[in-house]
Amino acid sequence: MAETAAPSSETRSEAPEKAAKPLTMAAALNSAMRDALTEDPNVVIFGEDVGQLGGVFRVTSGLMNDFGEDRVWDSPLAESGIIGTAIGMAMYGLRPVVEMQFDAFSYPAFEQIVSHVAKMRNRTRGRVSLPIVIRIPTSGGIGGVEHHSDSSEAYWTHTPGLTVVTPSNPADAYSMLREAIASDDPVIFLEPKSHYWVKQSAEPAGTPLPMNKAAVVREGTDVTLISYGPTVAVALTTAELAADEGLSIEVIDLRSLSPFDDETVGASVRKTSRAAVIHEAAQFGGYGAEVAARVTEREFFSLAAPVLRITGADIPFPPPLLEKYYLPHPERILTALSTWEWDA
Amino acid sequence: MAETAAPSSETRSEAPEKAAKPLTMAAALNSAMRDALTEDPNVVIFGEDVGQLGGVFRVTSGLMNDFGEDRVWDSPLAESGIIGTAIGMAMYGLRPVVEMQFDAFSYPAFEQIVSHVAKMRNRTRGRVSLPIVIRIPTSGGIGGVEHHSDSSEAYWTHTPGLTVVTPSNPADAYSMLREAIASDDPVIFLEPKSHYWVKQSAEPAGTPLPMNKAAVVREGTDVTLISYGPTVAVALTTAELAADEGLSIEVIDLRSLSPFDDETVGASVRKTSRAAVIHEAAQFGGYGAEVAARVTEREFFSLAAPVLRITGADIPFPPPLLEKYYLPHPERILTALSTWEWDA
Amino acid sequence: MSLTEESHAPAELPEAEAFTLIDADGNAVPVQQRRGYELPDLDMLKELYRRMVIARRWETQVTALTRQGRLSTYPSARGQEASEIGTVMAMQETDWLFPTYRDSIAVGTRGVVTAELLSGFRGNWHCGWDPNEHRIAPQATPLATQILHAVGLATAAKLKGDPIATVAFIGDGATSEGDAHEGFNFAGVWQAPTVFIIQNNQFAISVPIAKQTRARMLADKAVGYGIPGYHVDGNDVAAVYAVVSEALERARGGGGPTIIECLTYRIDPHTNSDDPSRYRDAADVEAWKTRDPVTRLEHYLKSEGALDDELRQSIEDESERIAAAMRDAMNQEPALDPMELFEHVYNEPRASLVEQRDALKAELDDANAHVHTHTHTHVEKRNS
Amino acid sequence: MSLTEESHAPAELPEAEAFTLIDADGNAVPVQQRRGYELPDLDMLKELYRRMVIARRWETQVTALTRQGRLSTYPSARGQEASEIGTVMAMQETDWLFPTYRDSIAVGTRGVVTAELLSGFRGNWHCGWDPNEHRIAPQATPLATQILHAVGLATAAKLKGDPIATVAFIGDGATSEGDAHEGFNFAGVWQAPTVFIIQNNQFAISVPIAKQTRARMLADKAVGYGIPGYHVDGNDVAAVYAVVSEALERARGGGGPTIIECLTYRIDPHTNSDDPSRYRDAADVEAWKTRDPVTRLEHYLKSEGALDDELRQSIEDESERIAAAMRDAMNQEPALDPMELFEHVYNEPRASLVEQRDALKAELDDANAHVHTHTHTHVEKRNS
Ligand SMILES: Cc1ncc(C[n+]2csc(CCOP(=O)(O)OP(=O)(O)O)c2C)c(N)n1
Ligand SMILES: Cc1ncc(C[n+]2csc(CCOP(=O)(O)OP(=O)(O)O)c2C)c(N)n1
Ligand SMILES: [Mg+2]
Ligand SMILES: [Mg+2]
Repeated sequence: MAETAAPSSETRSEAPEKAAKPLTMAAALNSAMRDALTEDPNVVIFGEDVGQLGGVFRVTSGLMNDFGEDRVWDSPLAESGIIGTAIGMAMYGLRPVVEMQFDAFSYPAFEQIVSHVAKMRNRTRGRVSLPIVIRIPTSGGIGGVEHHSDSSEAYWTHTPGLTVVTPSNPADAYSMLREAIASDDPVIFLEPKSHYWVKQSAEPAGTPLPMNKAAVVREGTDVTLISYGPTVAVALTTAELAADEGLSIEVIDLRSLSPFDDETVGASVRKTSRAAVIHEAAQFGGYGAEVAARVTEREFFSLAAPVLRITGADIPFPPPLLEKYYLPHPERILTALSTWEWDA
Repeated sequence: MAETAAPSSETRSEAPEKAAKPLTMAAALNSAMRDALTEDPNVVIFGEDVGQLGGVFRVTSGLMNDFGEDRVWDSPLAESGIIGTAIGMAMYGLRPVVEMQFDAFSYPAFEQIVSHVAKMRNRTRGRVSLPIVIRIPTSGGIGGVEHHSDSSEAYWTHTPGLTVVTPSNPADAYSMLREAIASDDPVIFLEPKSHYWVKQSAEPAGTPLPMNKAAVVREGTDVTLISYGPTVAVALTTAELAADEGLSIEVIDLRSLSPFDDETVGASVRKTSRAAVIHEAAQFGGYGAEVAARVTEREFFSLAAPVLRITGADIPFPPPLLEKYYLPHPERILTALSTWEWDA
Repeated sequence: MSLTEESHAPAELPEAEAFTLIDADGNAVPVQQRRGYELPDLDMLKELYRRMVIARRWETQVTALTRQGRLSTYPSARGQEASEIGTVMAMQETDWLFPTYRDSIAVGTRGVVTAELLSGFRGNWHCGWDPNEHRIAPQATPLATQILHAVGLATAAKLKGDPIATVAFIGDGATSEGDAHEGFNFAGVWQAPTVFIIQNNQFAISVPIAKQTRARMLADKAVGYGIPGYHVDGNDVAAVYAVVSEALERARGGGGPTIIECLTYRIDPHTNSDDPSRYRDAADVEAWKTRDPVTRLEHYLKSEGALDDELRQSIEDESERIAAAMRDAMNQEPALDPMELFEHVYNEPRASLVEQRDALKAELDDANAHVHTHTHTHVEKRNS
Repeated sequence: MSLTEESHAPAELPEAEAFTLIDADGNAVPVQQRRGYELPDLDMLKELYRRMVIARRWETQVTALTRQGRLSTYPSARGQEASEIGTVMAMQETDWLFPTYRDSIAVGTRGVVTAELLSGFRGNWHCGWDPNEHRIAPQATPLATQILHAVGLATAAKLKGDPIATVAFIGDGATSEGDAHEGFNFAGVWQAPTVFIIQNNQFAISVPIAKQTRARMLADKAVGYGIPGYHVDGNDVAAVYAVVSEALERARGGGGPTIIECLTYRIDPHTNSDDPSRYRDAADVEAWKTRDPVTRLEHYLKSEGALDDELRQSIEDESERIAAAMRDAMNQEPALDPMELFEHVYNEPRASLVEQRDALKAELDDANAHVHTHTHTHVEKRNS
């Protein structure tokens, strides 16, 4: 059930040697874990199918073979058990990197994540930190069957104590996963599954941006499009199309969902005076609500129009054959922007 | 651990006969279940301690005795099991009313609620409805120890397929619980635990407002304060204090968190041109974000100032001795309102 | 009535050896090894054979179509036909089935037609059939969750006094989930008329059973719930049918739940997109093929003179017809109405969903009106 | 090294009769009933006695203070002292304890001082001690969750080659949770050095054990995980100490986990605010008091001549001193700094939390500045 969009077998077995030139996001993530395993003996990786198989998306391919079964292994099939044991391991000095196979299959671990992972440091007055990374292949766009395309970010970002990040490209995937593993705070690491196999030749330029900073991935003057994970590509395409019409869109890739980079976003909105946020998850109470609310709170008098939300509808993620009607796309975004009273 | 603020023993055993004059919210809820059990043989009640004990807050007091153990009973201690079996029962025509002892103890049932309760009707193309009511004593204010004061509404309201309501007074508690039990949609029924024992002599006036409508509980002209559940009382006190200062606050009790009553809220905001939302839950990605975002989307050009959020901080709910610093209170709300540029 | 009794069940270990009636070579085991069970009669065995042949042919066809891209994904039960078919053939019409994604052939054997059955795997609406009509719940993907539904429905029936039982399929891997425990436990405590069929096909995707449990076998879990547990040769449809029939009768008669572990093997990949060469030896697969459920029953029926060439041919012809019909059904493009996405989320209509539906409708109308032009041309930056 | 082995454990049913070394009357059971265990030596028994007396006195004092409103809530372990103390006294300093809310006396016996121990129940910071210093995790409230932490920590130690074990307490009711299952199962599969102590005090708040499981006893659950299971008289500290000691040694030596059910009884209400008269007979409580763990050991020690009046008095004096110190500790108002609320949520500082902290600071400063005036007087409606 789990592998609707598995890669071709050549790509699968590819476990690249170095991080400098990642080709796909899956390869970049694999490199990040490989390098972390090499550098820090306390890093361990476990979860469902992450060992022998290398994960249903092959992101951990080759790691068990290369580092041995006491560093990378297949656990019993129980998500609460995976998170719960990771907590105990972290208390003893390990740095577990665990995988939830899909967003919806992290829900059995909800209590362990919300009541323990997120709160342990606080309840012990800072004495016990939990350096755990919870990797989740997130969102839709691959024609996954039921329960395989959820976007769970709003559940995690509302939970104090969690850090939530999501890369949109291979270079970020590498540097952000390294930083997440190095962080003493627990990190929910959302990997846009539709991007695993998109190749991107771009090399990371210079020092990578810290994990908690947003990036302006395209500059513009008229509108700020706020995107993250799988919607960054959509925003960039939208900006491209809009440029033809003379509309200059600045695209922000949030990268970090919690904390939120108010500075970068605020600066952009003060420049453009208009903002819209795009995500796949349902709109009601979605992450975009927080973005709209806080941008409005902070930049109300710079805003020429309300912050728009172009998101999934308030329905369960649709069946594969209908997902195109649900996912935000450039035409829909441009139509939404056109509802603003531009001459107001 | 579960009974920090249990009532005095006289109040406990009180299981009032009729709904007309409920004295406390606990009594009103008890009446609602009693009447539903009487009128519909398909209504059943089960959960942890809801039978013999009558629940740790005594809300189901007397029901097992009066209706028998095949209508009201104590289940094994497992929340996912409670929700999962309620689903099967609902598929066979029963109308289960189940209790999660506290918000945080609903988290083990998160998968059953989000992946099944919320989605069953949709995935079966409307053929299988799940008339389940999930009662949760919610929020803080009673000095509960760790994990006993969470406000979980943002998790549920972001989940399409769920209806989420919360009463703020005994009369609503009765009518809304009756309506929730009668509804063919699954309902998350959040009971502000700090209000269980507050007596309110007010009798419901005329036909009760439908569960999905917000109520204007105090009229005003200058500011719309949007509240729900435990914060309605806080909003009303705030309005009282503000009146002394010549500030006229309109207070809205949302009652229904999902769906959201855009009409009632919109009408108020168009009148006052200023709005603030109050809740106990953490601010980031909290329910107030949705309120702020959608009010701004819809009423941007009526708004003289950004919608404010006066909420819990982005920290885990504090220990009892510190909760007063966390919970929104009238002074804090008035201070927040004073940050608006009133002469802008 | 109270669901729970004060008395607890006596503890008994299940027999270690998987129970078999017809062995891998197609011979009936000696009567003294039958543990008091009867072989199903020849008519039933022929029917079980017919259903397994049809199911395998049908599923082979589905797998082929999936390879051609006509389905989003498909998890095949090849090799598990005895567990799947033996179980559902033991059920009465009024019993309810709670299947997983793995159990399409069980659903089909209970009468759901291909177009409805494969709706979800084609990428259309998740559950294509009416659960109430067939008394079959939607196929569950979130592992182990469905067994609680089965226990709940069974308990509701018990409370209403209806003499029916429910059957829940669950995989070996899924027994590690918390919900498996809660399901077994609620069933024990409430004495729910539910029969749990653990299909131990020895893998959870790539993870072998040795990494799921340290127990001698999964049937041993029954002890911890005070429930009778059975370890059955899941490739012997006669044994499966006999043990499940008995358990269902016990359940319907008020005797409570049963856990039955069917020891079998997943011959095909986990789904079409899985690559088992990464985690298991082809030799193991070959070894398990010698224990094939269909071949062994064929041998037995032949040896009993109950399956001549004519009957065999007619069953094969029937299978081909069904496979062909199935292919045709899959060649028909499913009717898709995006507006329906908003229809079933709630019973109570919601203004906000109507707004969202209307917005999609406008978008699609607009796209139709502007075919070949960009819909975004009306975005005009008039100011700023 | 791999955490899992191909071999599975043989299945064995635990002995039905709860294992006792010193019976309810304070007599040692005959050697042939000791199942090969030795009675702890008299020095150890005296120490166990001393610790139990102190614990009971201390807890009586806590309960009294709770009634006076000095604690938010308190769940007493009265009657369970043998399980609590017998277990932690069997532990080594390097072993880790994972307690629940019920197990304050176990935490105290391991050396956490009252002020730190009762922090959470007083309404102050949840965990008052340094878990790393004492090798004691915070007391867990979300039921059964802690056993997974115990298994994780044990597994980490195993991976690092440290010969330590972990002990997880869990209640009878909590065994119904999915996490109980996952904890037992992961421990079995990974052969984690964890000893699970199920304190079957026969109630989960108001719900009796008969409504939690249909199994003969909770120790039977061990079978389903391929783990050794023991059923122990949880009011006999000698038996608890002996069986837990053995299990811990096995765990530290690489022999994997153990499940030990301690059969006991919660004499006090669930917490101070519970009303047990709603769900159980006072007579049951009285009956269980005749099996009291402290009295029975006192009888035994006296009959062995190991407890004279002088020693008894000195232990009582010590208990009184500790209770008095405890009262004093509780009379000191805890130092509270609301600013600390923002300090521990993350390691990495967050701008938004600093903003929120500063806002609270300003609010408090303002309130201090305007004591007796309303802080909201500066809300002026200047326009609109
Ligand atoms: C809660 C949950 N976690 C993870 C998955 C992803 N997943 C789908 S099938 C599968 C393996 C299940 O193995 P098993 O229970 O043995 O059943 P089988 O596929 O062998 O029939 C996994 C891990 C899921 N569907 N649900
Ligand atoms: C997940 C979860 N659900 C519910 C509760 C509320 N609760 C606190 S204690 C308790 C009863 C626990 O009984 P048991 O496990 O037997 O332990 P005991 O209190 O008897 O020591 C319940 C239901 C909780 N703390 N956690
Ligand atoms: Mg399997
Ligand atoms: Mg108990």
